[in-house]
Amino acid sequence: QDFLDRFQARIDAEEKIEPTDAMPEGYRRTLVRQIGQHAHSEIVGMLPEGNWITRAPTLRRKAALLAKVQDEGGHGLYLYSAAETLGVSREEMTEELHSGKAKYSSIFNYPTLSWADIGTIGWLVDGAAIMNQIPLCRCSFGPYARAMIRVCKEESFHQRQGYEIVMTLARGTPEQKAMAQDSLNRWWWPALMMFGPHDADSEHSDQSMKWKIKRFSNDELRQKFIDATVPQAEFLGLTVPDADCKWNEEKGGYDHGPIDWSEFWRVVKGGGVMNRDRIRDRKAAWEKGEWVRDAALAHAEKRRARKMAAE
Amino acid sequence: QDFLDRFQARIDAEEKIEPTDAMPEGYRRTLVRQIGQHAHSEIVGMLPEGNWITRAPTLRRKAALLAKVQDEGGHGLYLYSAAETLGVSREEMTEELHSGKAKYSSIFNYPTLSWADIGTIGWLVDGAAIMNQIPLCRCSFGPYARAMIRVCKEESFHQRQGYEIVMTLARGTPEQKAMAQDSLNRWWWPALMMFGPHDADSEHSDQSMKWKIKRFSNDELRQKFIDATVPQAEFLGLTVPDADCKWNEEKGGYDHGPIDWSEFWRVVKGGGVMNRDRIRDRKAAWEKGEWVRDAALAHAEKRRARKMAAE
Amino acid sequence: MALYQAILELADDNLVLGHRVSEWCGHAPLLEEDLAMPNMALDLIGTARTLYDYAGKLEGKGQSEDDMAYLRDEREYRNCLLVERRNDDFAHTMLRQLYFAAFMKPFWDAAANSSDEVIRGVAGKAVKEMAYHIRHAGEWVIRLGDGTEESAARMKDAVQALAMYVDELFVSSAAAAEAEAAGILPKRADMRPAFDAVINHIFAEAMLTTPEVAYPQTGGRDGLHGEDLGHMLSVMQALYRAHPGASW
Amino acid sequence: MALYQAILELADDNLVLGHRVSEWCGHAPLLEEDLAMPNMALDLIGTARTLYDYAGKLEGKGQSEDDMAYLRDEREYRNCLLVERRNDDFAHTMLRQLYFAAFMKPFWDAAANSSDEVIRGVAGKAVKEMAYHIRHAGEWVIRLGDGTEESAARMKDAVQALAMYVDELFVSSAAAAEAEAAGILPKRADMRPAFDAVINHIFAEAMLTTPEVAYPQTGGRDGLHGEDLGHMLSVMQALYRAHPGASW
Repeated sequence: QDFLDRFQARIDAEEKIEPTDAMPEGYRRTLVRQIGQHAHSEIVGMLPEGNWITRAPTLRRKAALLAKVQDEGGHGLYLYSAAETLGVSREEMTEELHSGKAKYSSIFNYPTLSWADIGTIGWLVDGAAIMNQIPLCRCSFGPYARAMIRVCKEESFHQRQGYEIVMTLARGTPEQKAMAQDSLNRWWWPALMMFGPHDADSEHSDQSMKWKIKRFSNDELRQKFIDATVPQAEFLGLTVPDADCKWNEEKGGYDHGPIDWSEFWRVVKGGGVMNRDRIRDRKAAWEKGEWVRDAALAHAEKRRARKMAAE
Repeated sequence: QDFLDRFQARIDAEEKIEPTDAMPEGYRRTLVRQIGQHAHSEIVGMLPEGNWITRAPTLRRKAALLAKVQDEGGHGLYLYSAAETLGVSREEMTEELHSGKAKYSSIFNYPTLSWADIGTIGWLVDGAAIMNQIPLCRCSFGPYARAMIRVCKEESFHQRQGYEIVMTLARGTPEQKAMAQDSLNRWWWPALMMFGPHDADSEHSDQSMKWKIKRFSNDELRQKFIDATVPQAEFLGLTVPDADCKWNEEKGGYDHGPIDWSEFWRVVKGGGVMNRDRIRDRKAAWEKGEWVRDAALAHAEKRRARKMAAE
Repeated sequence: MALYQAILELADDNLVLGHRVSEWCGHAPLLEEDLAMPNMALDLIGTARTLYDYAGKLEGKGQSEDDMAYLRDEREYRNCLLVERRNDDFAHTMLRQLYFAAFMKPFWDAAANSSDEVIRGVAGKAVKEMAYHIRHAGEWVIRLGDGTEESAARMKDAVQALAMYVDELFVSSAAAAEAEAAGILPKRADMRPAFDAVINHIFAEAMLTTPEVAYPQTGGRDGLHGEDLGHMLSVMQALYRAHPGASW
Repeated sequence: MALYQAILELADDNLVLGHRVSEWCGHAPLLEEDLAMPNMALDLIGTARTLYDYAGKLEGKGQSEDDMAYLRDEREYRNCLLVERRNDDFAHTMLRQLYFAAFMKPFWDAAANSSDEVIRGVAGKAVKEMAYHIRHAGEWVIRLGDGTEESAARMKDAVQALAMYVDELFVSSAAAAEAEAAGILPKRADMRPAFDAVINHIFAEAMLTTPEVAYPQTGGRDGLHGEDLGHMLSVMQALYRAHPGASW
């Protein structure tokens, strides 16, 4: 208990916990789970956007999308590294992803059905991710906090780029505008669900707050997101698909209609449109790549042996 | 020698040789090679046309192309059966195709680069095939002659259909007309090469003629083809890519310019654009299908065993 | 417009599945299947053509069967999700075919009594074709399910992968419900007993069991598809779209 | 128009290979390659964009880089055959990349002395990128060639499959020859020694030998391609062509 108190005191003093520091098992476990999940989300997140790389409608957009997908891979890489400082290997985490034991953000279980979705994902999904992640830049665990600083900078670039794609469509031909509205209709509610269940129903929150892994509640972050995003939609001449969405002068924010949590749980539990396909594609890439990874290991081993023989 | 004389007498009397009849080894070998090669050509020939099935520009054309490719598979099937009557199995022949030991018509080593090629293949390639095959309907070997009767009937339907595709393009937009002319430019000389080397340079011909496996020389058939096809091109307003191609009143046929036999041999020997890809695709289909064929055998075996156990 | 929509759904099912099957052409595991695949594709595409032609007439804007097939994007396609699933391996392809045909056979059987002449015409031809598809695909499902260890495993995978798309076959869109109420189309939900009888019979011989599906997948009738359909349509429509107004 | 044609050939090489590499995105054998692939694709597509833009200006008909990339069909594409070859496995992809970069690196090096300002500008950036591609792909060719039995066999297959497309890199079309005579582009044939030096060095470490090529494949500069390019272009161009005149 003494140890726990001292640990909590460090947290309360806003000291950063580093991998070599002693830490409660629960703290370690929570971070491994959260960082791993976050890393997996970046990796799986490459798929829905990657789905439009070969069909991007201009070379400029193709290049920007490639760069974005590459950034996501990069985020995955530093996040896996941050998790590795806590003693889990990338292989273990990858296996947990493929077996379904580890989760990733449910939003990536929705399909990208039009080019507009590439804009909308940047605007809404990266937008929501930033809301979640900015507080993580001050997370008590040092490697995670530092990774998030870099991630957030890139995400906010992606978010602006996504918004710009949607704006171009919203100001384009009637077909393009319809494409943008349709995309907003499909992604709005899933984006709101990205903040997780209402505070009253949220599991891990209290302890995470105390450990300063989490700093705002799900509902607080969701409200911030809505307040930032609804005016952006209005500016584009697009309509958020929520008849109850209106400005509430009293609370100084937008009200929103009820969220369909059965849909949320359905997708979390594997019932979304793309859950199986996402894991199938990741596993296929992994399995088809096995001979390449094996060869790299074998070659490194041969080099080492030759070098030793030469010495 | 007595046997050979009696055999030749039967041939000369236009008697059909049947699989159970005694026949000279050379006769058998020539037929196995020729029928096998013909069967392989039908099978490999499914690939260049199949290349446009998913992109056919109307549903009617898609259906017609599917039916055509299916007919080719069917021709392959009866030809393999005809060869099997001579004691070689379909598996053996397939292996010879995959190993490169058996040949198929070189024309299928040219790629289909536009929709017009689907028309041109029907018009020129099936047209040339018919010229080659009509005499085969009277071939001395019964099963081959009977297979060819059915094949020729279908091929001449394909030839008319192909011509109709080219006609539609030739009468279409300027882009479509250009597509048709480009296609004729690419396929004309390869089609002329389908009749094989000039008579003076042709290997197997004399004995095949004597055995009535072959009834016209390569040059005779080529001339027939040119005489039939040049007016068809003129009718479409297309130009055969041969400056020396003109009517020769004296011989009552068209003259043609020199054929580039180095190109012919290059493709025969494996140097055409698609040689490797064709064999790669056939082998891939075969290898990927192995588990299916194995399962079918295993299932048949189980059935047989169960039936016997029940009796 | 309800009938137009309902016909379009049926036509899209047939075209999309027909196209998928046609992708096998020249690449099938045995020559006999290189003949059977285009055969099944032809049946389905033939049915789609008659239905598109009819839909175009119902719409009354002069759209041809090809305009309908080649100028709508993936959000406008109304096929059920089952038919758009990629070919994957031969086991998936044959099971997809079996599921579809086991539904359509009783559907067209019932449609023989449609109040609509075009539908009756389509039904008369299609019912025989679907019986053949059940037979052909069903035999393969049995052979593979009760074949080698590998084929049985692949067949089980296919069932795991595709069973969740079955329920959508029995759901009528609002448009279809109107056409059903008018006696033009049979009620989709009514096909369940006939479908189950066929599947149960074949699965029993194939040593397969129908899995519990926790989350049946739907959405195709609202144009909410998976990601594969868009790629399929880009290839299919490329040439037609590259030459607007041309005749082929 | 010769310079326009010559620039287009270069641009097409870069775009087609960039597109092929981009097809790996999210499907690479290890995460590091999921970063390296888009990186290489971006280099190539970036070069293609500058070149298309320049070609459009030379043509003088107001065509944008996108019109050039998205509105030409396969017969109008002038890329060499090497770059359009399908990805196949990782060994093929890395060898294709190595061959291309081993040619382009000395090409851009020499192009630093071009009489054309745009070409000098492209060269300055591209030469560093190509050095990186040689390093990255070359290391993989060595690892795979001298890795496991399986990887060595796959690497040998890749050499067998791709070596025949190498010679075309050194052949100048009539248009390129004019640009070379004018001192705008380096002479393609001159790159052979530098190319051979890189390849021989890497192949020696990778335990690979350069096979005798009986029939080098050419034709790309005349728009005579294999069958894969058309499929690639249908997917790439689908959206752009479906919305003529739209801005994205």
